[in-house]
This record gives sequence, C-alpha cells and structure tokens, in this order.
Amino acid sequence: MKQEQRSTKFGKYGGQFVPEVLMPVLEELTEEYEKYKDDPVFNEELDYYLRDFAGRPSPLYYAKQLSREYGVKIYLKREDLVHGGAHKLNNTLGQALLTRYMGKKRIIAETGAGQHGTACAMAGAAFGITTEVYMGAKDTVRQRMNVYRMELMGTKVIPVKSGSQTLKDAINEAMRNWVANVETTHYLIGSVVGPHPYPTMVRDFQSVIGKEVRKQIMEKEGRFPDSIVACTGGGSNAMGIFHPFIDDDVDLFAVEAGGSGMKTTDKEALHSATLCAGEDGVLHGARTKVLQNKYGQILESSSIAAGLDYAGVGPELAYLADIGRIKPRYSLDAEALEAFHDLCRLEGIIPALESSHAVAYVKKAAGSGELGDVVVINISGRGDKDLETVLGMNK
Amino acid sequence: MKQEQRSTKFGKYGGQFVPEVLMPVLEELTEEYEKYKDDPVFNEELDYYLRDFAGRPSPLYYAKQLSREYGVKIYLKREDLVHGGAHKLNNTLGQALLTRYMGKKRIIAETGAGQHGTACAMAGAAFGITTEVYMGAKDTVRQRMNVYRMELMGTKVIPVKSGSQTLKDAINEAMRNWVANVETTHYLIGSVVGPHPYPTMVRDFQSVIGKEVRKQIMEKEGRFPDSIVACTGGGSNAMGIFHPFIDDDVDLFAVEAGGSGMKTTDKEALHSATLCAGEDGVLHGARTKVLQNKYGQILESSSIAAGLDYAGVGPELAYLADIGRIKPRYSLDAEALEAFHDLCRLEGIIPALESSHAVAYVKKAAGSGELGDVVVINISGRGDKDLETVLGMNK
Amino acid sequence: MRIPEKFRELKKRNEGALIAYICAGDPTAEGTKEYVTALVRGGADIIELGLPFSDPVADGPTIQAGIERALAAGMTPDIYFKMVRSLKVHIPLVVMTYYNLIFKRGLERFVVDCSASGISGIIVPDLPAEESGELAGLCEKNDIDLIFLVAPTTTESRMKQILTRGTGFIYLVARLGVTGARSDIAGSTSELIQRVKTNTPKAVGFGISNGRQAAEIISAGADGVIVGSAFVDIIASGNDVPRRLEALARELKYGIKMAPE
Amino acid sequence: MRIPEKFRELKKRNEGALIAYICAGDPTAEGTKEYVTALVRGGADIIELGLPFSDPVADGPTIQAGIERALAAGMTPDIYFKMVRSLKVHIPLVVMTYYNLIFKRGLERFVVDCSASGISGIIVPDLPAEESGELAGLCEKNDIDLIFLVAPTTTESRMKQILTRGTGFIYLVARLGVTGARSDIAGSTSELIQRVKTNTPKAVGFGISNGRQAAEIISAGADGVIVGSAFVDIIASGNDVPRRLEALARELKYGIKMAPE
Ligand SMILES: Cc1ncc(COP(=O)(O)O)c(C=O)c1O
Ligand SMILES: Cc1ncc(COP(=O)(O)O)c(C=O)c1O
Repeated sequence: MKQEQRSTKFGKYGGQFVPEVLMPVLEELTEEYEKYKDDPVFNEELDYYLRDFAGRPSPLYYAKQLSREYGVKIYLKREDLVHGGAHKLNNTLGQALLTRYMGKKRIIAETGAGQHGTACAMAGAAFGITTEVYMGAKDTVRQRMNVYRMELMGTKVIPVKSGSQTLKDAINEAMRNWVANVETTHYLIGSVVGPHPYPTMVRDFQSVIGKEVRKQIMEKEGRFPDSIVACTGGGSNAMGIFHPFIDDDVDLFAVEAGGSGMKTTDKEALHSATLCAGEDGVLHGARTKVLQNKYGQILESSSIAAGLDYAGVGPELAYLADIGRIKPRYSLDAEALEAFHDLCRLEGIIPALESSHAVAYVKKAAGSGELGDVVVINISGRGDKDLETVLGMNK
Repeated sequence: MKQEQRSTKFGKYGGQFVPEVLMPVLEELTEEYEKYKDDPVFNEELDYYLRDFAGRPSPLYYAKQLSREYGVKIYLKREDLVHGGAHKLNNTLGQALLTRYMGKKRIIAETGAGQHGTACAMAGAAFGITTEVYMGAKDTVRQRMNVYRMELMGTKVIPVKSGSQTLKDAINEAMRNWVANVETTHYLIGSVVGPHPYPTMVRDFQSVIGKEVRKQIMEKEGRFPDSIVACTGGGSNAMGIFHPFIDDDVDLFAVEAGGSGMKTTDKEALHSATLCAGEDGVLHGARTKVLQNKYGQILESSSIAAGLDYAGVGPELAYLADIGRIKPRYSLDAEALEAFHDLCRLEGIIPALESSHAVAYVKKAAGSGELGDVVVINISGRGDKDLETVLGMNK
Repeated sequence: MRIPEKFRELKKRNEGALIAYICAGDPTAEGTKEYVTALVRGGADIIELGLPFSDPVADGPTIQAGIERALAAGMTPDIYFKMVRSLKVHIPLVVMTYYNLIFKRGLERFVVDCSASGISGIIVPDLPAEESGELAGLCEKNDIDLIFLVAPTTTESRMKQILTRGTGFIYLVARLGVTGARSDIAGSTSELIQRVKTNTPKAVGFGISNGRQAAEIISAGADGVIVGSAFVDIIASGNDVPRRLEALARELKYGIKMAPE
Repeated sequence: MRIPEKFRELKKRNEGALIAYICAGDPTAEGTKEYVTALVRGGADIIELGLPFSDPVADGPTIQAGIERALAAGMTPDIYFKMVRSLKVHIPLVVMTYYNLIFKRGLERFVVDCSASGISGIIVPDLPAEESGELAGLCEKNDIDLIFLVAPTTTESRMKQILTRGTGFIYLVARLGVTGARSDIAGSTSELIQRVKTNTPKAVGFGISNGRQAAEIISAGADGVIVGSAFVDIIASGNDVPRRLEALARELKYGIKMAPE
C-alpha cells in the first residue's frame, strides 16, 4: 500500500487524465501537498480549525436501541455533528488551508445538491478566501436554501446554464474556470475523486474520522471493531474512516446507492453503485470504476440520496475492491428510507439519506454474521436537508 | 446567592403559582431533583449522553474576523454544534434522564417554533420514553418541518386548536394534560421559567455551557473574559452560561429582543424585552418580570426570533437584574439581522436569529468600552431554521 | 350576602348548594347581568363570576373560550367591579380570577373593590396556600372569604394547611374525566370528600353537567356542587340563552334536592 | 492522406494550414458529411471530426452543446467509423475524442478502426503524455499520428516529453480569452510559439473565429490555425449552414494566405 501512495496510482487506478493546461497545476499541487502534509505548523493550524471551528472530535455513540433492534452491537461515528452537518468540512478546511499556504487567493468548486458547496463556503469564510461555487442552474432552483446559505457566507454561486444544468455541467464549468485561472485559483474537489493528488489528499484530510474511531473504540471496547460500514458516493467519508484501519483486521464495507434497482439502460442507471456494477473507465481525471454504456458514454446515475448520485467512484476504492480489501455492497432507496426512519425513531438521530444507506446495509447483513459482533457505522451527515425528500416519498 | 437556591424563590421572584393539583407533583419533582442532582450515577449517565449523544463539549471559538470588524476580542461558545442545533438538548437530556430516574413513563412538553419540541423528541427517543408535544395548530402549519422532525423521532405532536392556536394555547393544553396525568407524566419545561423547581433545575442542566467556558477560556486566555453576552428569551442559555460565573468578576449581559421597537399598545408589545421593559407579575407559575398592560393582562410579544418571542422571563434573571448582577439589554430585529449576516460572512457560521441578538449587542457596545477587552458570546443555536425568515426579510 | 350565611340557611333546609360559574363580560357586560338573573331564578345559591385573564392555564377549553370572548368584548377589572355593583341579587357572589390581575391591581385595592362592590369571596386557581398569606390577611380584614381548592393529589400536610386557611367553602377538584363517568364519581370523588375533614362546607366541581351527577355528588357527602362549563356552553351557543341557563340551573338544583342521603 | 504529407505540401506553397473542427453527428450523420464537403470547398486543409463523449470537460459550452446534439441524435463510435469511411475527401481527417471512448473500445481496436476508416490522426484532450504510452505505440504501429496539446503553462520538462512523443502536429492552446483580444494573441501566443522548439508543425487553437486573427497567428510563426467553435456556432444556428461554413473557411484560409511574414 505504501508504495502506491508515492505514485499517482492505486494499482491500475487513478492517474491524471486531464487537459494539458492542468498538468502543471496538478504537479504544483502534488508538490505543495507533499510539502505541507507532514508539516507541524500546517497540521497544528488544521487541527485547531477542526477542533474549534468544526467541533471535532465527533463522538462515537453506542446506539443501544438500534443495536437491540438489528441484533449487532452498533457504534455510530457522529459526523452529523460536524459544523455544516456533514464530514465534508474536514476536507474543505484542509484544502482551504492548503490554498492559503500555497499563496493562492481564490477557491472554486462545483456542487450538486449543495453540501460540498456549503462546506467550501464555510471554509472560505473561515479563512477569508474568495470562494466561487459552480452549480447547475436546475440545482440552484431545487436547492434554493443551500444557494442562499452559501451566499450568506460570502460565496458567489454561479448557476451553470449549459447542458443538463446539473452537477456534470457544473464540473465542466468549474474545470473551464480553473483552466483559465490556474495561477491564482485552487479547485477544491469534494471527494476522493479526480486526478492525482486529489484522491490521496482528500482521503488524508478525511482520515481524521478513522483516526478518532481508533482511539474511541479502544476506550469503549478495548479492541477494534469487527467491521466498519460507510456509504459511498465518491468515497470520501468511506476512505476517511477506512484508511486508518487498512492494515488492521477489520472488515470494511463500502455501501453504494442501489437506487430503485440494479438495472441500467443505454443512457441511465437506476442506481449509483459504481463499485458493484461499474466497469473500468476514465472519468473526471482518473481511471476508476465507472457507470457507462458499451461505448464508454457515462450513464446518468440515480439515487434518493443526492450525495451518492455519481457515476464514478474514487480510484483507491476501485483498487481496494479489486484486491478484496474492501467489500462493495449496496442498499436500495427503499431500504435506506427504512433505515432512516429506524435511526430517527430509535435513537433520536436524523441521519442523512446518504448515511442511511450504510445503516440499511447493517440492518440487512447483521443476521448473516458477516459483520461480526461490533460494527461502526459512519453517520456521514445529518438528515435535516433530506426532510422534504422523505416527506415526498411518504405521501 | 446560596441561600436563595434552597427556597423556591430568587429574592421576591419565582415561587409556585400553579393550580392545586400540581402542587404535589412539584413537591415530588423538587425532592427527586434534589436527590439526583448531586448523585454520581445520575451525573455520570448525564455526562455520557451530553458527550456521546449531544457532542459536548462544544468549542469556544476565537472569531478572528468578527473581532477585527467589531473591535473587541470575541470568543463564540458554539452551542450551534450541539445535536439538534441548539443548547436546548442540554436541558431536555437532563430532564428526560430525571424522568427515567423518577420512574415516570411519559414526557409532555409544549413548543412554539418547534426547537424545544425537537430537543424533547431527541431526548425522548434516546431514552426510549413516550413523548408528546403540544403545539399551536397555527404553529404546526408554519413549522411543518419541525413537526415532521418530531414525528420522525416517534414523538406525538398534538395540534392545539383552542384560542390563538399558538404557543400560549399549547402551554395551557400541556398544563391541562399534566394535571390529568401527574402520576405517570413529567412536564418538560424548556427554559428557566415556570414554577419552582424548574428555573433552578433548567439552569443547572444548562450550566454545563458556562462550566465549559470557564475551562476553555482559561486555556485560551489564561483568565476569565471581561464580559459574557447571551440572548434571552426565557433565559436558559443565558443562565446556563452566566451561572458558573456569578461569583466572578465578569460582566453578564442578557440581550433581549427589541423587536421592531420598544413600544407597546394595550394588547401587544412590538418587542419581547421583558427584563428591559416588563413589570412585576405572575405568569406561568412564577413571579417575575412580565409584559402586561395596566390591568395585568399579558401582552402579545413580538420578535423576528421565535425563540425569544415570550412575554415572561426566568425569575432568577429578574432577580439578578434587580440586584445589578446582570445587565439587561436589547437588540432590535434589524440589528439582529445585520449581525446574522456579519457572522455568516466573516466566520462561516450561520447563527440562530436568537443568538444574533447577542452578536448585535456586541457590535453596538464594543466601542463604548462597556464590554471590556475579551467577550464571550453564547451562540445558542444554528440559523438553518431561520433561513426562510431571513430570506423573506431580504426581499 | 356572606357565604357561610348561605350555607347555614341551606343546611337548615337540609339542602345542598348549587354554585354556578359564568365568565363576566361573555359575551357582553349587559348579557352577564341578564344571565346572572336567570341563574338565580333557576335556583343557583352562589354565583362565581369569572374575571377574565389572558392566560387561564387552570381552565378547560370551554371556559377559556368564554374568557377570550369576554376579553375581546372589552371586559376589564374596572368594568367588572362597576358591573357587579349594579347587580341586584341577594345571594353570595364570588370572583374567580388569576393571581396576576390581583397582583397588578394591588392586593389591598382588589380586596377593597370586592368588598365595596358586594363580592363575598375570592377564588384564585393559581394561588396555592403557600403563596396566599398576604391576600388571606387582607380578606380577613375585609370580611371576604378566600376559597381554596383541594385535589385528589393533595397531600395530608398540604391539606391541613389549606383547611386552616380556607374560608367560605372548600373547592374540591373532582377530576371526573369524561362527563358522566359514574364509577369515577363514586370512586375518587367520594374518597376525596371523606379525606377533607373540616367544618367548612365542601363543594365539588369540574365536569358536572346534569342533575343526576349533581345528585350523586351530594349523596357522596358534599355540601355543594359547582357547575361552570355546562353554563358557558349554553352562553357560547348564543341560542335562547337566559331560558336555557335557568332550565339547567333548575335541573341541577332539583338533582341536588332529590339526592338520596 | 497523412498529416505530414499535407504540411509538406503546404510548406512548398509557403502556406499555413486551416484545421477545422466540427462534431460528428451534429445534428445528424448525414449533415456532417455535407458540412465536411463544404469545409473542404472553403479551403480547409485538415478536418478534426469530434467523436462525441458524454462528459466533455475540455470543451467550451459551444462545442459541448454540439456534442450533446450529436449524442441526442444517436451518434456512436460504430456509426462514426462507418460515416468516416463513406466520406470522399482527399485531406487528412483527425478524430478528436475523450480517452474513455478509446479505452472502452479497446485501444488497439480503436486505432485499427481509425486506420481502416481513413483517419490519419488522433487528439485526446484528456490524455497527457504521461498516460499515453500504450496508445502512442499502437498509433506508431498503425501509421496514425497522435497529436498532443501544449499550453502556456506547460513546463519545460513536460514540453520535452510531449515534443518527443507528438507526431502530425503540435496543438498549441492559445488561451485567447475573449475572442479578438489582439494584445493577448500577440503576447502569450507568440511566446508559446517561440517556446515550442520542434520540427513538427505547430497549430494554434482556441478562440479563433475570423480571418484577421488567423493571419496574426500565422504571422506569429504558427504552421496552422485550428478553428472549432466558430464553425459549431454556424451549425447550431441551423440557418444556411453549408454555405456559411464554406464562407467562413474561405475567409480564414484567405487570412492565413495573406498573413504577413
Ligand atoms: C452526508 C453525505 N454523506 C456522503 C456523501 C457522499 O460523498 P462521499 O462518498 O465522498 O463521502 C455526501 C456527499 O455530498 C454527503 O453529503
Ligand atoms: C437557538 C435558541 N436560542 C435561544 C432561545 C431562547 O431560549 P432561552 O432564553 O431559554 O435560551 C431559543 C428558544 O427556542 C433558541 O432556540
């Protein structure tokens, strides 16, 4: 594993498949990241913001009632309590701080439902860095509140009117802007995707989750858990909690969105389960598993959880799945909804629909023994943002 | 101060002005609370829930940019990061646990905008206690999302269709239900109001805020702050952060809602500034300061922040104001809105409109020197719930 | 007329008291005068006249609605006392109100106003005995009865305190639950009547709405029956009010008179 | 016709190349054939024929829209190669597409298909030199040019690597910013042209839309000019397309020919 981290690849996955204009800036970013990632001053400042601004460490909560109901001992890693309501801020704080250390003056990002955009806006405001977020014009209407949230924090939200006016167009537009402003601007990617060094860097910034779990579970159980379960869209909350356990005897379950079923047509997938059902391809700068048709056209993915609704996945996850170190699984929309309700009712915790996929898989698998006796579920975010979706489904 | 705590009063304020049916249950509650409040087992269990479930301690964050803008060194006590998004859970966890220790099976509560109801629902679910929340029928429509949130967590929300169908009717109805079910039911009051022992008990449960600040500010500044500023509706977040400093040389500012101006008619006040503009009276079980007309009829209060919109205030605050230990102040709606925007933009923290009143007062008073050099502001909650209000105002 | 006098008079006739509550000013001050007269005609022995307060936490929805109508129509303590003074009835009148209105007017002024306007007693549902010292002193000085409530939950030690302080009559809270729940009346209420050991007359209230229930209460040992919501309901209907108030009072009083020992 | 042959021919005439991009299948495969013919008539020396990919991150909004029209109309790699084979043009054709379509088809199969259908070169905007080893080998084996891009930001060490690997021509990304910004053309573009030290012809693209700009590029030392969006804009209009494509090509070629040394 160690060796891979030096190169731009994880086995055959990863790499840098980007327009020439961006290659130098990726080189620069790689160098700067390597320079600061073990720098004590950088890390002290980051730790400070993670603690005092983001509210870390997040608790590891023993979910007594849920454990009883599901028949396995369940701990919840409470990323829902992080400032902004999700794990996303761990990464945006890291990259925003790096932006400052690199002497860049501006952050751009793309966002779908607005979670990553909001986390960027928070980090941008905290560090006083100009922040601009590209968002599909349709998404800006659907997620009006998140747009407003970002704007309140001084972030400029740029509605992208090309194409389908959704996430994919926002990515294109952010890329174009980056190409035109590489010298001054850092492109803040929100998951363990994209070209090297992003998958490594984002994983490292999110690893604070798993590092905390190591300490916390030892305090509570005197041993490591038998398994860790995390929902997987791009894969940042999963890699964040998995990575510190990668060399340990702990089973790691990456739960993807099974959507309304594991079927695809020529244009779209009814799910977003890239590790489970994708094929090797190159998307957004990296070789990885991709949902694509026989020609290599990327499929529209689908999930009740906006944050999981992505046709790619982090290259490191593709690699770890290939070598059998992580176990790709999926939960369907309906299963995630049911788990969402379980956690609300039994524990008084409203999880994000994304995180509910992880909970749902535990519900499904607890009986089989596959998870062992002690499971940690990463509750990657809170579900207040999802109430309208859940409300709609229930009617 | 010590002596007052034993009696049911704070100077001339407080007491138990309730129907006869409730007197015995208040006696019982007082006894039980006295029994458990210093009980190590009870406190250990409460501490556990505060830490692992609620996410305490909440950070004390040095707001660099805000400090620069306002011209005084500002620390923010981050109750916005507590589970549920406000300080309310500190108290509901305490009382819900006490309910269990008392052997009662059911919690009832009233809620206006839904913040306290949501915190009750969370605590009720966490402890597996049947929870019912009374809410004015009009409020259930206006705050549909909060109703849904409570219901998701298994709480029964009872729309109250009598009277004005708002908070005051919900209080009446909850009281009636309590009267009819005193043996099995604990009435979970959400602020330092109501008859003894509530003002004392809620203050004690909220004192975790101030206790943390004592430690945190010593670590950061090596001394206590010159002043602490908290918004004040019923007064629970204020008493929670003030109480541990009551014998110290720290100025304590209770900032009320000045609404659209400090005027009243015979029926209503344009504000909710009870300490600043109220007169002695008896409301909801306690003698305290009250917004009332010349006959003693309670006025409709008003504020942009639903959580401050109350015609009474905790009796201990009335007492502390009388003896000059706390300084009652107010911020207008417009000032709170401005401070809300400041904090969003400068720090990437979206405060509750309630908390924004405290921020606004600091903005106003920093120049006068009244606050000294180092100020702690209690950010009692996050403002996601307020986006629609702010949005409406900006249009 | 003073309350003890009324109970002595009834005792002589071996008869229980009908105590009728309505809210002053619901729907108008003029209406109240007419309704009081109707209740007296129907046989009410004592009238409790509510002085409306904006936050009546001890009242049920029916009476709360009456209070709101009265407030909306402009009832105030000043108007209340003026109206009471103008009433021409020869039975005791009792004011029922919340403590804040008394507190705000000033305790002494309130009691003096009661006395001057012909009120014989005061009931304050949110004033427990513990907080009532000053008001009780003023009542005694002004020959006004201060009436206290006791409930099934009242402990023995508080009971003693209340019975020492209460004059006029003791207001027993029946907590009947649903109207007409016979077993309930027979059970907790008669138990409460037994528990209240005093020479002061005992009147039972909350949830009584017809003659049969009234009879049961009296049979169980009470000296009087308090009826409120049933009258306020009639007022709320706005339909043939004086006649129906009188008729209900008559039915209740008949039940009280006919109650088997 | 192979690309180097074309550049040799132009060199002899002391003339710069006009390289025209359109997207295959926009708005139909039949349309594309007609448009290619029009461009050739107008004087295009090389045609870049985009094979549309669902996520064209390296393209601007205009070309992205063209790609979306082509995909919506059903363009696929299979149809693409069939259509190219049926084209009767005697100038070099270059396929421009994203790496995933090549990767998915299989690198070898893709290159063989190019060769069989008469394509002379491949441009993959998201394939930097570092990742291109395998494809470059296959291209060499099949006599296909693999064309690389260089940008003003390209470092010296990467420049060397690219120039070693690239054949056919080097695609210089002008980053003109707003169309017509003269100072920009004169500055960073001519600087880039100087920096690219190679015998392989250099063509400059991105943002060129008229004859005057084309002339300036050639004057600055380029061997060719690449124009895409300006043609795709005409196609998007759907208005008198073949004639207007031809006219624009003619204007550009005229500018190129007339460019002062
Ligand atoms: C709460 C939450 N969980 C999970 C995800 C999925 O992202 P990742 O797989 O990178 O953790 C998102 C993305 O927005 C999210 O908001
Ligand atoms: C965020 C927040 N702050 C403050 C308050 C006011 O209550 P208190 O004065 O009891 O702290 C509320 C009440 O709902 C609230 O939600």
